[in-house]
Amino acid sequence: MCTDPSQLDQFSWLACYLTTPKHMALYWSVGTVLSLLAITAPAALLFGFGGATSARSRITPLRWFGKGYIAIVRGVPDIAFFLFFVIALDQGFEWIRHQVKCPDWPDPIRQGNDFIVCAAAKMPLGTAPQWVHETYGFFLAVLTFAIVFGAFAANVLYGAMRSVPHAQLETAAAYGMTPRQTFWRILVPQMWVYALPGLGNLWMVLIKATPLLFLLGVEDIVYWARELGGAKTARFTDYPHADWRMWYFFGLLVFYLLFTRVSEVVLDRLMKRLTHGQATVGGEAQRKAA
Amino acid sequence: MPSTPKPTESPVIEIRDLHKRYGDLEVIKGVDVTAHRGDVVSLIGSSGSGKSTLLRCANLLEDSQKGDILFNGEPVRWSGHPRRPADPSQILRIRTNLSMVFQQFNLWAHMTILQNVMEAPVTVLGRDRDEVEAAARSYLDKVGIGDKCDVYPAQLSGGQQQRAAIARALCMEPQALLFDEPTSALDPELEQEVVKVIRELANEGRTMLIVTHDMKMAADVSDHVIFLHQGKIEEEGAPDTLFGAPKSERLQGFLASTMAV
Amino acid sequence: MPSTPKPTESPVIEIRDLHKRYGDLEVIKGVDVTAHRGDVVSLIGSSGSGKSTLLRCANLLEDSQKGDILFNGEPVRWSGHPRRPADPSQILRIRTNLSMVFQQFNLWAHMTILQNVMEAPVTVLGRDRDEVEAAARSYLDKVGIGDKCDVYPAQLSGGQQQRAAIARALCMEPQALLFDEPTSALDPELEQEVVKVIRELANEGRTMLIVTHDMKMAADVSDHVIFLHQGKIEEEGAPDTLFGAPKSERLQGFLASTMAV
Amino acid sequence: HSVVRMGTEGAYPPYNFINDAGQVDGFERELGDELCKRAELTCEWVTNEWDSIIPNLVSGNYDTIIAGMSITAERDEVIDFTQNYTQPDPSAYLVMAGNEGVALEGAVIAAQTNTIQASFVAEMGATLLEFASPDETIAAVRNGEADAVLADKSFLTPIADEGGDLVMLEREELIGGGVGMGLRESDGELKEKFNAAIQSMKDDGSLNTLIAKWEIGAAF
Amino acid sequence: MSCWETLADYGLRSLGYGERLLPRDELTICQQVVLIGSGMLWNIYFGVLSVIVGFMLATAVALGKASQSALWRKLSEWFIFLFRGSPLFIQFFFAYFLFLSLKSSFPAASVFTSAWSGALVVLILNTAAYSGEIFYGALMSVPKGDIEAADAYGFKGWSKFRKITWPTMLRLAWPAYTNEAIFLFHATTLVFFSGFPARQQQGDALYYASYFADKTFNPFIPYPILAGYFILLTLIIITLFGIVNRRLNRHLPQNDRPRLKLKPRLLR
Ligand SMILES: Nc1ncnc2c1ncn2[C@@H]1O[C@H](COP(=O)(O)OP(=O)(O)OP(=O)(O)O)[C@@H](O)[C@H]1O
Ligand SMILES: Nc1ncnc2c1ncn2[C@@H]1O[C@H](COP(=O)(O)OP(=O)(O)OP(=O)(O)O)[C@@H](O)[C@H]1O
Ligand SMILES: [Mg+2]
Ligand SMILES: [Mg+2]
Repeated sequence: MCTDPSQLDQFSWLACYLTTPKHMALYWSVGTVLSLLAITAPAALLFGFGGATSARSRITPLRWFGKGYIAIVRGVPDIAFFLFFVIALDQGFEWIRHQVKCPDWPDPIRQGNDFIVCAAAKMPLGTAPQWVHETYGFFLAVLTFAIVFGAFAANVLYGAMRSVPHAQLETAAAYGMTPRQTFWRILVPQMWVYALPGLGNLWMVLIKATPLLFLLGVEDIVYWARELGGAKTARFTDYPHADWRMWYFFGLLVFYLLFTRVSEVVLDRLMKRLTHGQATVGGEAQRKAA
Repeated sequence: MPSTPKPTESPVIEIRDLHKRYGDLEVIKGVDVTAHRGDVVSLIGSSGSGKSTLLRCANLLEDSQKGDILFNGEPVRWSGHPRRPADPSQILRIRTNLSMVFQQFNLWAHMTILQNVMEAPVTVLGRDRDEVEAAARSYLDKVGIGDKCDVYPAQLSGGQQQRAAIARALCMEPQALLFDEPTSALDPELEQEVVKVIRELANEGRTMLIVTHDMKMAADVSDHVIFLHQGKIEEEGAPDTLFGAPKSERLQGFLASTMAV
Repeated sequence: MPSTPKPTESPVIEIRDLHKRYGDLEVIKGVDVTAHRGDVVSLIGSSGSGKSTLLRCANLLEDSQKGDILFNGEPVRWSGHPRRPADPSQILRIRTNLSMVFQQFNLWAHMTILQNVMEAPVTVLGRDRDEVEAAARSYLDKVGIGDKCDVYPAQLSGGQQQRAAIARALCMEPQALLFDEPTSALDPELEQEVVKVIRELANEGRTMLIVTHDMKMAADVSDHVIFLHQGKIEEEGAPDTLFGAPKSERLQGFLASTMAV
Repeated sequence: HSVVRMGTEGAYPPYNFINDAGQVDGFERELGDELCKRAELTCEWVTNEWDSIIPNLVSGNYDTIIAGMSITAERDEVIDFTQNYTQPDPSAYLVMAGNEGVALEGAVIAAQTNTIQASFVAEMGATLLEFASPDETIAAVRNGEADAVLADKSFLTPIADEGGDLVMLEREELIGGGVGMGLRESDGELKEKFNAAIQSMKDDGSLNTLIAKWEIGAAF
Repeated sequence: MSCWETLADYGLRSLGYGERLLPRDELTICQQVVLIGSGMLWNIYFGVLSVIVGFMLATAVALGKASQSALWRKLSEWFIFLFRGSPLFIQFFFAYFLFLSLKSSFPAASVFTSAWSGALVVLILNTAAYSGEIFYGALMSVPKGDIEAADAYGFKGWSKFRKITWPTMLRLAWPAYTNEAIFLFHATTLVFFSGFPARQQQGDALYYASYFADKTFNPFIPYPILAGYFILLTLIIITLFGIVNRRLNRHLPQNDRPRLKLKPRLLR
C-alpha cells in the first residue's frame, strides 16, 4: 500500500514514511545505544574502581600507573580521543595478533602510510560476514568508552574514598581489620554515598556522549536522525521533504529527556537507600518527610 | 580486688617511656603503664592532659616518637624515620586482642547497630555468623539496647550510642580492653551496670585501661590509678592510697573539687 | 537559690503538654516545663528517656506533634499538617534569645575555635567584630582553652571541644540557655568551673534548662528538677525534696545507684 | 581478496546516499556493483564517516574508497587512485532568488567545513562561514546568515531544480579533478583490476549511460 | 620558514590576526602545534567564562532546588532536567535556531548567532545545570549537626548559607565539581564541531586539528597534539582546583590529608 506515496492521505503517508526500512534502522539503533550503555556502564565502573584502587595503592609503580591513567585519559576531550584512539586500538590488536600468528612474515607491517598485517591476523578476518565486523566495531566502541569514562569514574571513586571520615576507618583498624578488610567492609560501603552524585553525573554525561558513537563507526540514533532529517529531493526518495532535522532532533530530545528521567528516578531511589538513617542533611530531610 | 599480678607472667600491656607530639605540641612526655592479666588500670587527669592520646598510642592508632609498647612481653617493632610500626601482621595480632571504646563512639554510620557489633568478630576473627549474632544480641541486651538492633547509629540517643560502642567492644571478647570515658553519656543507673560489667570482665581475666572523669568509678573498679598531668604521670598508686592520701599538690587540687560538692 | 519567680512576669520558657514521635516511636508523651527569668531547671532521667529530644523541641529544631511552646508568654504559631512553625521571623527571634550546647557539641568543622565562637554574634546579632573578639577570647579563657583559639575542632580533645561549645553559647549572651549534658566530657575540676559559670549566669537573670547525668550538679545548681521517664514526667520538684525524699519508685531506683557507690 | 569491502559515505547524493530501504544507493552503488561483476570480485558495502575515511582505508578496515572523492595531488600522496570515472565536476553558487546580483568577493559565503570549496572561498577573499554539514550551508543561505553557498554542482542542481526560493548562479569554479576510486598504495593488484573494469565500462559506453542516468555531469 | 616566524604568523590566527590563509601544503609539525595552540585560545575563552558565570548560576540553581518555595524548586528542577537531560550538540542546534529566529524579530539579538556569544550562553547554562546538581547533592550531604548548630544560634537565610552551609557544601562538592570543570573545557570542542559556524577559518583547537587531519590524512599527529594541549590545560585546572581543595580541607587533621611533603604529587 506504500508503493506510491503521492496517492496517500496525510496519516497513511506518515504511517508509511515512519516504517521505511531506513526508519527501522533508526529504531534499531536505539537498541544499539541502549545496549552500549548497558555494557559500558559496568565496564567503566570496573575500570574506574581499578584505577582508583591502584591510585591509592602502596605499590609505587601501580600507583603511578593509576594516577597516570586518571590524569592523562581524563585530560583529553572525548571527541579528540575517539578521533584517533579507535584506529590505534584496532591496529594495536592486529599488531599483537600478527606477532603471534604470523611470526615469519617477511614484509614490514608499515609500508609507507599503509598498515598491513597478514590475512590471518586481521580483526575480524577478511572473510567474516558483515555482522562480525559490526560486532567487532561495537566491541571497540565499548572498550573505548569504558577506558575514557573509567578514568572519570576512577577520579570520582578516589575522591569518595577520601571523603569517608577518618574516624570510621580508624575504628576498623582498632578492631583488628586488615587494610583489605577495612577497604571492603567499611570504606567501599561508605564511599558510595559520597560517590553516587559524581557517578550519577558521569552516567548523565555518558548518556549524552552516545552521539559520538558514529565517530567510532557505529551507526547510532543521531546519525540516523541527521540522515533522515536532512532535506530530501524527490529524485532520491519516495518521501521528499524539506529540512526536517528540527523534528528529528526534537524526537531525540524527547528520547534523551525520557531516558534521563528514568535514570534520575533510579539514582534517586539508590541515593534514598544509601542516605537512609545517616546523619546528614539529606538523611534528615528524608526523616522529616517521613 | 579480683586478681593479683603474677610476677612470672609478662604484663599484657606495657608502655615504657612513651613520647608523642602533634607537630610542635608535645602531648605525651614519657609515660609508663603496666597492666597484668585481669588488671584494671584507670587513667584520670584533666581535660587535654593526653589520656585519649595515650590510649590511641597503645592501640597503635597514633605513631609515637619514642618509647616502647609491649603486648604479652612482645615489643612492637618499629622502622623508618619518623618511626612507624614495622610489621603489619604484628599490629593485626595486637589489635585483635585489644578492643577500644572511643570517646566519640565512632559507630560505623552505614551499618545498623547489630551489624556494627557483629562486623569485627565475623570478618576479623572469622567466627560463625549465627553464633556471633546470638552473642551480639546478648551483649546488646546486657547494655539495655536490645530493642535497637536494627536502627542506624544516627537514630540513637547519645547514651544509646555509647552503649552500642561498648557492646561492640565486648563482642570481640578480647584479652584487653581500652575504654575512653565509657560512661560519659550514661546516667548513674547505667553507669552502675557498666561498672558491674567491668568487674565481670576483670574476673574473667581480661585486662582493662579505663580513662574516666568519674572518680567514684575509678575508685570502685581499679587495681591501679594513674593521674596524668600535662602529658606526664604526676602520681599513681592503688586507689585507696591515691584517693585517700594524695601526695602531689596538683592531685590534691584536682580531687578537692570532687569532694567539694 | 538566686532568684524567685515573679508571678507578674510570664515565664521565659513554657512548654505545655508536648508530644513528639519519630515515626512510630513516641518519644515525648505530654511534658510540661516552666522556667522563669533566672531559673535553672534540670532534666534528669535515664538514657533514651527523651531529654535531648525535649531540648531540641524547645529550640524548634524538631517539629513536635502536639502541645504548646511559649517564650516570654508568646506561643509558637503552627501551621500545616503535620504541623510546622508558621512564622520564620518568630523562630529567629526565639533562637537568637536562646543558645544551645549540643550533646555532640556540633562545632563547625571548617572554622577555628575562635571563629566558631565569634560567628553567630557577628553575623546573626550584627555585633561589632572587635568587641565580639574580645568577648570571645574572654569566654574561651573562662573555660580554660584560651590557648586553643586558632586550631580547628578536630585537633581538640573531647573535653576541649565541649568547652568550646559552651563558650560559643555564652558568647551569644542570650536570655536563656539549653545545656545538653554540658559536663559529660569534663573532669570534676572543670565541672566545678562550669557549675560556677551556671550560677553566675543565673544571677545575671538568665534562664537555663540543663540535661545532666550528674546528680550532684543537678542538686547543686537547680531551682527545679524534673525526672523524665520514658517520655513522661515521673516526678518533679525542688532539688532538696526530689533528691531528699523521692516519692516514685522509679526515681528511688534511679537515685539508689548514685548513692550506692 | 576473497571479499572486497567498499567504503563509502552514504551522505552525498547523487553519488552515494542511503535510500528508503536503508541501503547504500546512488551512482556509485550501481557503478561499484558493475565494476565488481566485471572484475569478478565479491563486494560488500560499508559506510564510514568522511573525516576518517582515508585513515580507515590505510589501516585496512576496508579495501577501496568509492565516495565521490576527487583525485587531488594531496590525496594521491597518501593513497592510490584508479583512473577517474567522472569528468571534473565544477562547483557552483546557490543564492536566494532575487539576490543574483551579489558581489561574491565581498559576500559571506557558506561551505562545508574542510572541503575544497571552503579553502577556495578562503583564498578568494570572501568571508567564509563553515558549517559541519551540507544541509546547514543551504539553511544558512535561507535564513540570511550567508549570501551564497559554494558546493559541487551536482549536489546543488537538484536543490535548485526544486523551483523554490534558491537559484544557481551562472558563475562556476573548476576546483576538483575527476572522481576516482581510492586504494591502498600497497594494493596494486586490486587497482589494476578496477582500472581495467572502469576502462571496459568507458569503452562500451555503459559508464556514460550511468552518468546520464544520475545526472553526474559531463560524459566521457 | 622558522618556527618563530610560524608563531608570529599563526599564533593569533584563531582571533583573526596574522596570516589570512591557513597553510595548505608541506605542513610542518610546528605549524600544527602553533595553529592548534592558537585554537586553544577559544577553548580557554569559552571554558573560563562559563566556569565563572556558571558557578554563580549553579549555586543559585542548587539553592533553588533545595528551596522551600515550590515555584523556585520546580523552576530549578526543570532547568537542571532540561540541560542535563539532553546532549550538548542538540542544545547547540536548538539554541542556534532560536537565536536565528530571535534575530529576525529583534535585530539586537543578532550577536548570539556568532559562536563567541551564542555558544557561550549555551555553555554557561549547560554547566550551571550540571554543577547545580552537584552542589545540590553536596548540600544534602552536609552533616546535620552543623546545620542544627547554625539554626540553634539563629542563623538564617544568606548568612547561614554563606557562613555555615556553603563552605562545607563546596568542600564536599569539590572533587565532582573539578570533574565538571574539566568536562566543560572538553565540551568547548563541540562549539565548532557540531554547533556554530566557524567564520573566516577562525576556530578552536579541534577545528584546526581536524583541518590538519583532513589535509594530511594522518590522525596520529594533530589529534595527539590536541590531546597534549588538553592534558596540559587539565593539569592546570587540577592544580588550581587542588589549591582551592586544600584550602577547603584545611581543618581536617593532618593524617586525613594527603601528605604533600613526603611524596610530592605531580599527578592526582
Ligand atoms: N533521629 C531519630 N530517629 C529515630 N529515633 C530517635 C532519633 N533520635 C532519637 N531517637 C530515639 O528517641 C529516644 C529518645 O532519644 P533522646 O536523644 O531524646 O534521649 P536522651 O534522653 O537524650 O538520652 P541520652 O541520655 O542517652 O542522651 C531514644 O529511644 C532514641 O532511640
Ligand atoms: N589531631 C590533633 N592535632 C593536634 N593536637 C591534638 C590532636 N588531638 C589532640 N590534640 C591535643 O593533644 C592534647 C591531648 O589531647 P587528648 O585528646 O589526649 O586529651 P584528653 O586527656 O583525652 O582530654 P579529654 O579529657 O578532654 O578527652 C590536647 O591539648 C589536644 O588539643
Ligand atoms: Mg579524651
Ligand atoms: Mg541525649
